[in-house]
Amino acid sequence: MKKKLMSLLLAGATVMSLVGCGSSSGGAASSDTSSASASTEGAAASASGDTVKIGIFEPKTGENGGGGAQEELGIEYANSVRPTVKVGGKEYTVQLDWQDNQSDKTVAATAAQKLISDGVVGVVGGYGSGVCIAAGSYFSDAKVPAIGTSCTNANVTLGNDYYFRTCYLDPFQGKVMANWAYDNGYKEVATIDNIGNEYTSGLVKTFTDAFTALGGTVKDAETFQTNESDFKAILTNIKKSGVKAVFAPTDYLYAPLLLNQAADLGLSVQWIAGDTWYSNVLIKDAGDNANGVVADTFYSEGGNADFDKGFKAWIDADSSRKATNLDSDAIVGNHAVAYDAYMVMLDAIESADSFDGTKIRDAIASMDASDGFACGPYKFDENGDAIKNTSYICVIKDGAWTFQSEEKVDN
Amino acid sequence: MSLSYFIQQLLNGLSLGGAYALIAIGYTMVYGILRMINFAHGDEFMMAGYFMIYSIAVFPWFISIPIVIAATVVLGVLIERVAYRPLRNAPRMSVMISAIGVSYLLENLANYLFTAMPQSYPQIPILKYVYNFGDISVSRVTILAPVLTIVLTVLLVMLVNKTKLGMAMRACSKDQETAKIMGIRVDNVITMTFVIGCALAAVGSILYFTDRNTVQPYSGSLPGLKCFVAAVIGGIGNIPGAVVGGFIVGICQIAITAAGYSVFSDAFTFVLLFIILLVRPSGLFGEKAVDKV
Amino acid sequence: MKTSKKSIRIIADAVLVALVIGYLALLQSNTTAHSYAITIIERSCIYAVAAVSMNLIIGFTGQFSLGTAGFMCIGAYVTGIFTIPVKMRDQIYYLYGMADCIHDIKLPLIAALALSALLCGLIAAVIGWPVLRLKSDYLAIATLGFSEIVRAIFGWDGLGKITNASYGVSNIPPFANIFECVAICGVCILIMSLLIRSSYGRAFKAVRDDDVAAEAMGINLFRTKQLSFVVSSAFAGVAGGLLAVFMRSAVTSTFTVALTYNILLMVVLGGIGSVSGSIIGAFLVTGSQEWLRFLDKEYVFSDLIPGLSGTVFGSAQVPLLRNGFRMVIFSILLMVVVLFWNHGITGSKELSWARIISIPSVLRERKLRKAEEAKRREQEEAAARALEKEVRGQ
Amino acid sequence: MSVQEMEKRKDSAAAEGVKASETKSETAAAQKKENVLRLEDLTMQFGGVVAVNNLSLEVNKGEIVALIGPNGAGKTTAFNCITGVYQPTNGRITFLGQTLMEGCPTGRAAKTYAGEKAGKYTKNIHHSPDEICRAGIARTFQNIRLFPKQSVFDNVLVAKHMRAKQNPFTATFGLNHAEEKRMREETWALLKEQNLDSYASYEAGSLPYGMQRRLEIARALATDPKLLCLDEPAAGMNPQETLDLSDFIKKIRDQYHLTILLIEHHMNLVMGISDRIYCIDFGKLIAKGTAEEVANDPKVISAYLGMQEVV
Repeated sequence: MKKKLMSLLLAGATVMSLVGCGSSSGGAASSDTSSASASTEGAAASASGDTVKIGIFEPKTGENGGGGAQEELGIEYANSVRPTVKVGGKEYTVQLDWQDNQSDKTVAATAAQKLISDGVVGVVGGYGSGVCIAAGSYFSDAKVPAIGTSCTNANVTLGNDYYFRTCYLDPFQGKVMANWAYDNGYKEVATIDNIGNEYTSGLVKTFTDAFTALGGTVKDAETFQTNESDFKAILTNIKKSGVKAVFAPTDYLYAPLLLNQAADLGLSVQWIAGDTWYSNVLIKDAGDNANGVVADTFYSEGGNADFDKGFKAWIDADSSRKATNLDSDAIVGNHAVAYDAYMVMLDAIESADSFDGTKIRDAIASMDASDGFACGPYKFDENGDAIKNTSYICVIKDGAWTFQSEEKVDN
Repeated sequence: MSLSYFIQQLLNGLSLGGAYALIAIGYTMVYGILRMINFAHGDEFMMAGYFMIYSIAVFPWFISIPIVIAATVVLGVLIERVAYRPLRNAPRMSVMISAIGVSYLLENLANYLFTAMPQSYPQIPILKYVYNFGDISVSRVTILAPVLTIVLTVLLVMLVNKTKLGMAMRACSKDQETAKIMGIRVDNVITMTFVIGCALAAVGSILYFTDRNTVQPYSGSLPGLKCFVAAVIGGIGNIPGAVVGGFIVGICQIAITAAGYSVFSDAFTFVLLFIILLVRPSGLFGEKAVDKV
Repeated sequence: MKTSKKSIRIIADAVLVALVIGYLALLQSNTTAHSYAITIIERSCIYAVAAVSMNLIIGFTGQFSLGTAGFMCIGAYVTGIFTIPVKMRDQIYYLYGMADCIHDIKLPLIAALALSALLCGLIAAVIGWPVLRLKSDYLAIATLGFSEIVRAIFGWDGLGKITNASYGVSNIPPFANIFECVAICGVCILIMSLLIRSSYGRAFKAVRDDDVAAEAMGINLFRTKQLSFVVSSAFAGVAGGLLAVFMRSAVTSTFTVALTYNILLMVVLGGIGSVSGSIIGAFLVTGSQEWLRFLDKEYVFSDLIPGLSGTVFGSAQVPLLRNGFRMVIFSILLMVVVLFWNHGITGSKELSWARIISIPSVLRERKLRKAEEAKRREQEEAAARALEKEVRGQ
Repeated sequence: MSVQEMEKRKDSAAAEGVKASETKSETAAAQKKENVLRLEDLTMQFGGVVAVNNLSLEVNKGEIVALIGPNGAGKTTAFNCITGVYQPTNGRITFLGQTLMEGCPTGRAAKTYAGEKAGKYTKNIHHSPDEICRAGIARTFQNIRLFPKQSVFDNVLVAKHMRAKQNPFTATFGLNHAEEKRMREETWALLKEQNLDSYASYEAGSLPYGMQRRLEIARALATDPKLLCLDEPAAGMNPQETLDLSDFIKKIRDQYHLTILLIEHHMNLVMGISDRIYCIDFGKLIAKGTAEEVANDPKVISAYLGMQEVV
């Protein structure tokens, strides 16, 4: 009996895998034909019929799944605002091709190649510098331009002609936070670094450089490993050092842990973080302990009234969207940069008037546009980074993010 | 190094060690009787964390705690029935692979059911009350963890040494075949072992996660391995040994992290394992075994 | 008779190899269009090397070592460090600066892989000395621990000048073409299977089946286990190096316990103690993890069955399909195999043409045997009933 | 290869010489024979239990010597000391003049030592079972230990591994072609001699019990031993099979110029084939001599009768 059940199950599995196989080979075939048509027509790289594919390279799962979800909302909204693109006088419907990079560098490579073989004309995303660095060379090899959303590590675009980004960089962000800390009277701080996380380590390094240049001292530099959940030992060390402020630009999932465990240990300091902490999850998970946390962000609600209004209406129109946004219609920086990345891509395709990767790339590189963005204008430097000099400092007050100040630093 | 700093770190270590000790007991008991590493034990502990999140959404905490314990016990017994019992006479490697498979399944299941996002663990006010002694602040759960661990261990040792069930357990760990002949229902004894192990893991999970605030699908795997190491350090099959091992592992981990070598906080546990296996393969309190040819 | 059979086998092998090469050439002819297929094949091949190397120690020598991920980590870093272009190095090591002594050393891929293998082999020889004396379950936990220690060492910022800590090395040059990857993997697997078929391979199996008897046959237990462990680890290192080239980066977070479990899944699914099984397992697991991606997507019924879009039913969610479901299916499959079909796909025997051809007859035989068994049982039962009657009657 | 063969030839020639010069073995004559195995004051203690106590024993070239004794007398423990599974607590084992094992109680064992002749031996020499097998002592097991899932042929072939001239590199890349061929041919020859060749491709575990015994002995022979130790070879056999076995043992002794040490319960078998018999009880030697001498020894009788009501 057991054996029979077993063989049934296996048969089922085989059939499923065969079906999957069939469908995947079907997909390959269709991309074959599209590439064949591309070679004959020479115009459209991968636009078949009336649609054109744009790849979305975001983490849906893994440690950065939450951030990825918010950026997806931004992109989906942008897509709903501008569902078509005009090339050669013809309207093409933009089809979004989602690939989950699972916040994992190994999967990132596969996801990138899947996008390439799906024949996307450009890629938007993603959240987290590590996965973008891992995927970057695949995009450049295939000559598919990519626009990063909130991957702030310098190495994403450095040496990669096809990667751009709409957010600012860690050195900038580090300087902003160092300035803020120093200006607000914190001359001695502690830092918390997540070893192995490009984003955190890059920020801690640039912050430390900038902060010591200003004349402050980093009294205690603590580190922890990815997936750590017990911060009591390092928090006790910080408590011993007697600093009044802690710079902890970790991935947001560590934020509530740090805050709550600090409260347990009676450690009351000013928490300073990077853009990742600017998330509503933090307020939900850390409750009262989150009050007073300072973080910077790419965009603060109120910066662009049109965008705010449209986005809120779009979020409120669908309960599942709202659920993804943690049952609120609050706007965070990731929504805005993701929205902008999509818009930049479409603008570039239209100005290149082609689906050819190299042409689109050149169009992005020479772009200088200011309309239709959430936090524009956009102009890219020789590395492919958006030239930005403004960051928004926000603080959690009474259980909500509130805008505090605008910091400008010239690179 | 000031005294208050030292005490604070020691308390951190003891509370972590307490939770580890409770999980390590489960490993040591199962190993003692079945001679297998229950790789899934760490994940049962993780599932207990999720059970708490979902039960506290409906019930007050004093009802939730028994529910969590009961649910974890049911899960553990179910795993034993489905994944281990059919392999009772199979080679040891198959059983171990089965255990790894269950661990893999539980992690993926948690990933599927509860998403990979870390979920915040309910803060039970009565456990989170913070005491302040001068420079030292301690939450109640930090103090409770080692105390509760020791009380439960004493009770468990009494159960093993004084009761009929305990006698049956000891008999089974010595020789299952003979125990069977003596009229002991080996399967029932094994089930009881899993019941006790899982109940303690559930208690351990409450202590551990209350201190750490979040649960995610993989938060059980590494602590699980460490707790097995703790059991080996104490001498596998020896309950007080597992507790001592748990405290050693917990305190070492805190000490390493506090010293600034957080990179090695997990690895050091395994370094300890290597040392103990080289110097005293039977653990601190274990008995030496002689092989028969 | 014998020779003709042999020549048929050779022809069949040749045809198979030709087909594979032809297919690969087809893929290589348009890498952009086929990049996804190329990815899957390269990844499968690399995992096949890792799976065969794990099978060598677990399946053929009976030592339950779970250190594969650790050795892969070493191999990945070594290969990565020595193959990244010199001019990229300062950029990659921007946090620590690369140590001068290795800064300008760039090796060809093969040399870097050989170096990884050598280093992994050496390390395996050193740690094998204490570890291989342990019983199976201690061995498992100790090797798992070893791989965590390796991860910690490579992630340690103290060695940042060499390893770039856990930020890992990136921008590793990719494979020149799909043949390079497949050929290297093929050679690795070939070497391992030759070893398994040699006198030493027989000694491995003897140790696996009964270590006391093997020792009494003059087989040095420790040296045999060590040989297997060293070779297995060296090839795990090569697999790690290949994986690094494939991913174009090497980071410690890739080489967790989960990777070891994943490879174990391939070994178990394919058949413990079978090289061909491991290869099939690697391809099946890697391939179907991609094919079954549709399980991870949410669908409403109208997406799947056209014509339902207007109805209430059409807008309902297809139950169960949600992110993560694919992996649940996988783990259930693993459990099913472990519990009910513990031989895996090929069992402990190698797949051969003769075996493939004989599948129908074997199945028929099995059916016959089952029928016979049922008949016999029936007879026995009848006899028992008769006896019972007799006893009752008395 | 040729060197080895020459050695073998020399050995066999020597053995034949010995045999030719002596008449059928008698106890007195045995003294003159070349000594193969010698146990001196062998003591093995597990915790508080002295399993083997002060056992001295000699086996000479070409002899069949039996070690008998009631259940739990320590026979297998003595065997395991000889074959390197245990390190003796006290005493010495020499094989062809070479000290294989020597033990003296040290550490905690010294305090609790309950055997005799403490202090006579001062060294701890240990050889692992494989080294002992390499030296020329092959053994079988009380409960047959074949590799049940492997073929009969492979079971024997694996025993050839030890003496093959190869290294992992040459073996992997087939550079030891001649050696591999020799191993296979020798294995075939051995299987033919033992009438097992028709079962060569069978799984060893599927053979009938008696044949498994024969296979185990064949496997032991494949290691080219000088001394063959048989641990209860007749266990589980019926009288006819036992009779066959005693012929078989004699035959292989002559054919392979072996010396044989066996442990056995079956008195018929032991009495029929043994040149000399040692009887132990509770680890101690209680009688030695020819079959007749031992069979009539009152201590032996009481040891057996004391243990069992019916012999």
